[in-house]
Amino acid sequence: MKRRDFLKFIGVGAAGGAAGFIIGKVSKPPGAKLIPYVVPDENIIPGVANYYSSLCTLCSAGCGIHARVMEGRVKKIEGNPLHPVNKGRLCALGQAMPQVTYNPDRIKGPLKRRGAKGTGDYVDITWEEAITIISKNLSDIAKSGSADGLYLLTPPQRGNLGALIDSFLTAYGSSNHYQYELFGQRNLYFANHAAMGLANAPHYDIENAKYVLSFGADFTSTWMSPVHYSAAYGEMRQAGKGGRGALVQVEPRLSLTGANADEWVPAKPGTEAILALAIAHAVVEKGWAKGGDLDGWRHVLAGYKPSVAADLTDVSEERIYAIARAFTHTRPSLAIGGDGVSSYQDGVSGLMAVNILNHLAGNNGATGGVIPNPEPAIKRDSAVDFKRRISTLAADAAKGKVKALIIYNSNPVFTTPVAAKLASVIRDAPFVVSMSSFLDETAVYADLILPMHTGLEDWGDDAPEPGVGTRVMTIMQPAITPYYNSKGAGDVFLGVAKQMGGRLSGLKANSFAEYLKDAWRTAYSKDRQMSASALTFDEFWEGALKRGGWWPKATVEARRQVTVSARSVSAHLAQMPARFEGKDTDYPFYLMLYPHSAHRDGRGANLPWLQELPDPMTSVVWGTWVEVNPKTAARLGLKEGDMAAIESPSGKITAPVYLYPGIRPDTVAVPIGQGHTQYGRYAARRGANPIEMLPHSEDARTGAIALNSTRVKLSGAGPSNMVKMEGSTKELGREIIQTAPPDGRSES
Amino acid sequence: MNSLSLIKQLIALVIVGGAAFLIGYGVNITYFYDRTPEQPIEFSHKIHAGDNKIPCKYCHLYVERSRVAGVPNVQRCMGCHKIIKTDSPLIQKLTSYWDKKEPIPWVKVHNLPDYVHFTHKRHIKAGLDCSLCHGDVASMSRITRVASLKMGWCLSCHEKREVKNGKDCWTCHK
Amino acid sequence: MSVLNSIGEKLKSYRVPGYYTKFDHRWGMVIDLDRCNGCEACVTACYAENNLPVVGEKDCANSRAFSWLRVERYVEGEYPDVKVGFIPIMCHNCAKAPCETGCPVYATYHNQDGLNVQVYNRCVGTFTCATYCPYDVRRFNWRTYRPDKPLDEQLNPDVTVREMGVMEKCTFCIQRIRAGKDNAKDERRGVKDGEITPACAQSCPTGAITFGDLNDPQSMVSKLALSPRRYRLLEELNTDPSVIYLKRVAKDGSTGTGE
Amino acid sequence: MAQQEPESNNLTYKGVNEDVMGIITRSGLGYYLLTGAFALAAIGLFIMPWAYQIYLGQGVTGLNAPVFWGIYLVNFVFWVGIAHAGTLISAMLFITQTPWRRAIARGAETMTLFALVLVTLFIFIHMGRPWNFYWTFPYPNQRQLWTSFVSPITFDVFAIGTYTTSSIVFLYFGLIPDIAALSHTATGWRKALYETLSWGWRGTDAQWSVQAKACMFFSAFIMPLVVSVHSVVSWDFALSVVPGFSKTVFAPYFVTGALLSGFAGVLLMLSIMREVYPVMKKYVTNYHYDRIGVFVLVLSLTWSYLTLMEVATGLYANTSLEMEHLKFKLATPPYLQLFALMIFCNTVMPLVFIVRKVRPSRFGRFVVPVFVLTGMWLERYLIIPNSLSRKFLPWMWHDYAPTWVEASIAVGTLCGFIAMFMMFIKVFPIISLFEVKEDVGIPMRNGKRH
Repeated sequence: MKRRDFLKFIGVGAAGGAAGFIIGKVSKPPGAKLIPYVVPDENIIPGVANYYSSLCTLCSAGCGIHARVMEGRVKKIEGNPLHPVNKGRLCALGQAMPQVTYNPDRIKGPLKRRGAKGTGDYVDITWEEAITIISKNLSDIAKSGSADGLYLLTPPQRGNLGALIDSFLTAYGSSNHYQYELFGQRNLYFANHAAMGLANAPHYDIENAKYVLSFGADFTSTWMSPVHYSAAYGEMRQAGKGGRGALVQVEPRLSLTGANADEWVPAKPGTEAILALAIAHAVVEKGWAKGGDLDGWRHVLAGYKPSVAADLTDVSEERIYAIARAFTHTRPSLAIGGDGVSSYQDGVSGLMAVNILNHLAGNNGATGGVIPNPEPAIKRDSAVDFKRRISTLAADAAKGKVKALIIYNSNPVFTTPVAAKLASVIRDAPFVVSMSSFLDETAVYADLILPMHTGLEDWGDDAPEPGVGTRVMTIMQPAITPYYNSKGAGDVFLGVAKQMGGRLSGLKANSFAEYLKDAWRTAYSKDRQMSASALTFDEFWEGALKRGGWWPKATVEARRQVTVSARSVSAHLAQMPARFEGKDTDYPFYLMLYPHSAHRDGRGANLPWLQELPDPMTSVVWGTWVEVNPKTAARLGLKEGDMAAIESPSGKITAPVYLYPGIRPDTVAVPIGQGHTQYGRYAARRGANPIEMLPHSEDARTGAIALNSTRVKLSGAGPSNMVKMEGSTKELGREIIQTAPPDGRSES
Repeated sequence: MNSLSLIKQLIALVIVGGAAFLIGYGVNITYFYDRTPEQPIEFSHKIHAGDNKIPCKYCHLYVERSRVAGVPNVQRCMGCHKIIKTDSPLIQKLTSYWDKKEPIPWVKVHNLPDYVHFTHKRHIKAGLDCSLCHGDVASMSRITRVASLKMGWCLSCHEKREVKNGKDCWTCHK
Repeated sequence: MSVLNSIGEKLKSYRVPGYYTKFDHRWGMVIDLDRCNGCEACVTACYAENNLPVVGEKDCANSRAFSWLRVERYVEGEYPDVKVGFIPIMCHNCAKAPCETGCPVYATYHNQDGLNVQVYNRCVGTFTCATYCPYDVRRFNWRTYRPDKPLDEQLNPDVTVREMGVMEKCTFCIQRIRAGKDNAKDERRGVKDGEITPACAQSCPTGAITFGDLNDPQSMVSKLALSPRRYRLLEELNTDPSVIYLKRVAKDGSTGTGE
Repeated sequence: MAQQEPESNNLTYKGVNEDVMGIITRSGLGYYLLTGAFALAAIGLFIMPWAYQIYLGQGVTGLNAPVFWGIYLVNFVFWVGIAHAGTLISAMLFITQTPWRRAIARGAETMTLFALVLVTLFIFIHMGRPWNFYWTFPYPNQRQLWTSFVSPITFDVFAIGTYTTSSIVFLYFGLIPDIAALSHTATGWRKALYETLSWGWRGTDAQWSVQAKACMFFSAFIMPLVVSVHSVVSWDFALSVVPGFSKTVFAPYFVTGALLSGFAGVLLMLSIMREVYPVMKKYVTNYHYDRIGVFVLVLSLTWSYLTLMEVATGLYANTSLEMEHLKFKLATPPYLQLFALMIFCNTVMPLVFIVRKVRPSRFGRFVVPVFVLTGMWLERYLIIPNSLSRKFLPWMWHDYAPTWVEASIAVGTLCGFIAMFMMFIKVFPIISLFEVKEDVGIPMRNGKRH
């Protein structure tokens, strides 16, 4: 190589290196930024978490929570350790609360319909416009003299929001506040009221019970107040206080609670009430009953001899006597009637039968039994309105009575059978407002969509139901400033009232927060137990905000004894065994629907954490499945993962088969929760909604939708892509889960 | 040896030049990163901390309580500058942020990767002086980074000061 | 030669993490299987606390779900005598961890708190630790998983978001342990029993999970660990796990799964 | 027993030089097109999918939670095995002065070299973050951190590193006299290359003496490596507690298997080369096939015995862990069929070598080694992902199926191996000139045997 060439290379190399160096300098991406507060918030230290006490709004249990907030963003939800309902614990659904707030599919601002109903074609509007539209429509309706045509559909309201809504409706001139929830326990309220005169749900003292006889109550997973009852279950299992409590579960399909039970009694679907009455019969017959009027009971129970019931229920006579003996001789004992018995067309009867059992064993009002709750501190106008139910709403709509429909935080199109025709009711109503955070199956039919604050952004309060034997009031306070352009429901109603004026001018509060505080002030001044806890209201309010609400320090309350009389009960025992839609020759299987442990009635299906949470009993994720006994499946030639068509007289869905040994061979079970057609990217077009194939059958007394009153047939429908997390569920003697005898001796 | 043909020579030159370019680029972004980035307002630590002897903790509020020291909020700046030197163009820039109620987008000079757990609180409570890591800020008219903030730099100090568990990975990693 | 000497001196200070002779703590967990009802609240709590990504249906089908903590269910018998048992399984933080011997770069090692920790940014992804782990609790970042915006707003800033190609696992919420020790240090005291709770134990509705220092004989875990019902999973492998289970109680000694 | 001498009939120094130089330079366009095709296939099937995998992560593979090691590790172990025959033939047979090694040693060593390239590649391919591979080496660093010397993976780094280095050096030392010889006749860039690489070799007595000593030293040095490297590789598995991995028999089992596959590889390589370059028939004769065949037979029998041991000890243990693992491997389709195929390939097929006539036959030269190689690949597959599919907790049992990326990389690396080999042949003598010449004898004797 020549010298000149060498120099050339050196030159080019140096030039290239320098160019690269300079370009590296110039083209550097901008560095990270430090964004200070303009005005500091005294409560916020960047990098240090704040905890706000609030209320979990994802189910009706009413657990107290702590929201962990850092730099204005919610990071985690934890149970409030002081709260009497959940004692610092929290279920999977509650944990997923931040995913509601930060859900990518949340509606970001008020929307007005542009295209046809159901197409989801909306335009953005401002809140002022939205409030104006509502006010104008409501004024027009009021002017035309049909103020009663305003219908409001919400989940059961227990706090001051319900009070506000009711005063709004009353002032406006409507009485149509429909409170609907699929698992709203209407039958339970009715049965307890009819049998014991209780307006509220009682407290089932599982914690202190030593023998729990549960009729299809999945109380550690979905029923009523699962976290509270799970905590109680945990305590019950401890041998500390007079021995370990036993749990006996009566249900055709093993639920999560059933899986933990000591005994599983797979009674034939529809005959659980007969079994309960047969046990009661045995109790009376053997003279184990407590209380008087034995003749009256003998008369009521005459038709339910264990020997007769054994044939009907598929539970042997000896077993009925054994359960009756254990139930009356283990003290304290407790019978619980859950969704399993109440989900028939005549669900009240089953719950009545359970009430009889508790009465005969002397459990009502006793520690470890059924404890009546005191009156909640927030006085509600009505407990559960049995007159206003889905069928009456549909009937009113058919008569053209519905002029305007406001739906708040509820998705009835998804949670009612197609046969109930709610979709057409909402589609045909002249003016529909949806107050919802998500574009769900119901909101898609609305003329106006008002995005709601989530529970982490809003004010509110709640008196949990069931209570815990004491009075509990929970405050919900905003942990973060609203992430989107949303509003709280209370503020919307107050805003409309302000704009309409006139007859609504009585609702004067500037904001719902103010309304709430005023309501608490009133309660504080009237309620001696409340005012005893602090000197001034401001102190009381500060303390309540800090603690998460108010509840008396002493948890012991005077317990009312309640009795069940034979006469009051006998009127409500009818129709046994339960009726089923579909002939058993054409439709050989009983269909059981139950709430998915995380999605419940479908509300959790848009949260990715919950979609990916394996179902505790099947480990299936991201979809629906149908549980079939392996023997039945073998008979039908179905393998696990095969798609099966499930057909009832009223409809048909397809779902993959999961071979489930914990189900009766004559029963199939499908979880509710999936099968959304709307409701965001994680939920939509995933799995099937089994409610679709139900007939619209209600309990005549309460209007509760009967989920288990259908027979179905099953046929193979090709392969599926069911995703489950489990490899094998056989332990193969590897001693993974070891057991010990009850007395605590270590076992070899 | 013969001189290379023109085309071969060109190709070789392109290769050499390209390689040198890449090396130059790499050397720059690895070793000659910008330690003194330009800030939205030419704030001078020299005037504040040096000449006027304002203590660090007066503005960096959270340094004893949090893992971050905290940049002063705009209100704190305005607390003095409503009165002091209001005619200076830089202060007018500050005031315009305040009037618009906008935060000032300061550029981060001391940045650590996400997988590093560092807390100012612990270091301040151990009695370390700010200048140990941040240099003589009081003499900087534009803030510049003096420490490498690399793992070896952290370790050498932990080693020298015999920090308890100071060389354990999870003391600083997360 | 002086250069070599100085390099030699330097190398002497090089670390071989994990060979502590004295441990400050031994964090451990007692899980009462008689209380556990398998509800999986703990699983979601773990997702929330530790920034676990959601991988979606397709990766789930290939067993790539991220649950550091899973609840296994074992079913014995046929209808109607079906016995079901649940057992939550997370990293057992073994004192003699098989995974630690596998890692060539000390991405996983035993720290002075008796924890089997994972340094995410040190991991090169040889999979050895996960292969050696008898409890199958290690999870791998198969892809770059990022939550859809704005779901990333709830990411816990105390826990890093792991990069693609990195192995990860439960470390008993080590960020909470660190915060707890930090608070105690601020107040110039030791860590109190019950002060530190991992997310799973905190959320557990039935109160099945207890967490604490097994080195402290007065702690709740140490007391529970003396229960006659105690056992440890796959104890025959001599991994000396820090997770202690309490046996499920069978009513008549025959129900319940297993032996 | 009288040894049959190789038939080095009528070979002269000049003839040898010309033959070997001919292999290097005289090839049709077809050969280069084929090389190019393999190289392109390597780029398309290996480099590009690998880039895809590095970009998107290991998620593109079929690996999952319990089965973290799939066919990348299978290929890793497989190619380590292939790399073994080269060393054995070169070093062990060198030390034992076995004469028939001379004509085939260079080819075997070359195969070792390129197999080791793939071995190294597969380590990086299977890593989650291959760009941090250098963290596995102990070097002074600001982190003040050693690597973990108790990790079998670190053993691997050392074992494979040592093995690769010494294999390259050993190959190169043997090449020096040949390169020097070639530099006399070569022209153009080849001449420049050979002159540079021959390091001024002039063939003086001193140089020959040093070269011979060096070769002897490296033979002695590499010989234990044959045993240790694959033992270390087996410890990657055997040092775990996983049922199916944790076997004491693994070290000898893996070494035997490696040698078996290595010999099969050499056998196939020689046969193909002879087809491509008929001139090689002068050097690689039926005698060589006979010898290699005996080796394959003996190794196959040893391997079969150890396989029986592996299964039988599992059965004898009769624990749930071992039984479920064996059930999955031996009685679950498709692994049942694959296991049967493996036994057929590795035990039944090599038995034909009992018949002497079969050893140099076309069947023995082509069909048997292909079967053995397939069988040995299956053996690793049935050990690695299969054991991981059935670990301790049945809940986490999950199966594994490779994806197109893994399959493509497996094929692509094989193409790359072939392409590299074909290119090597075009630059360096694939038959050791000076060693063959030792067989020929000095020219004065005019090629007569003595």
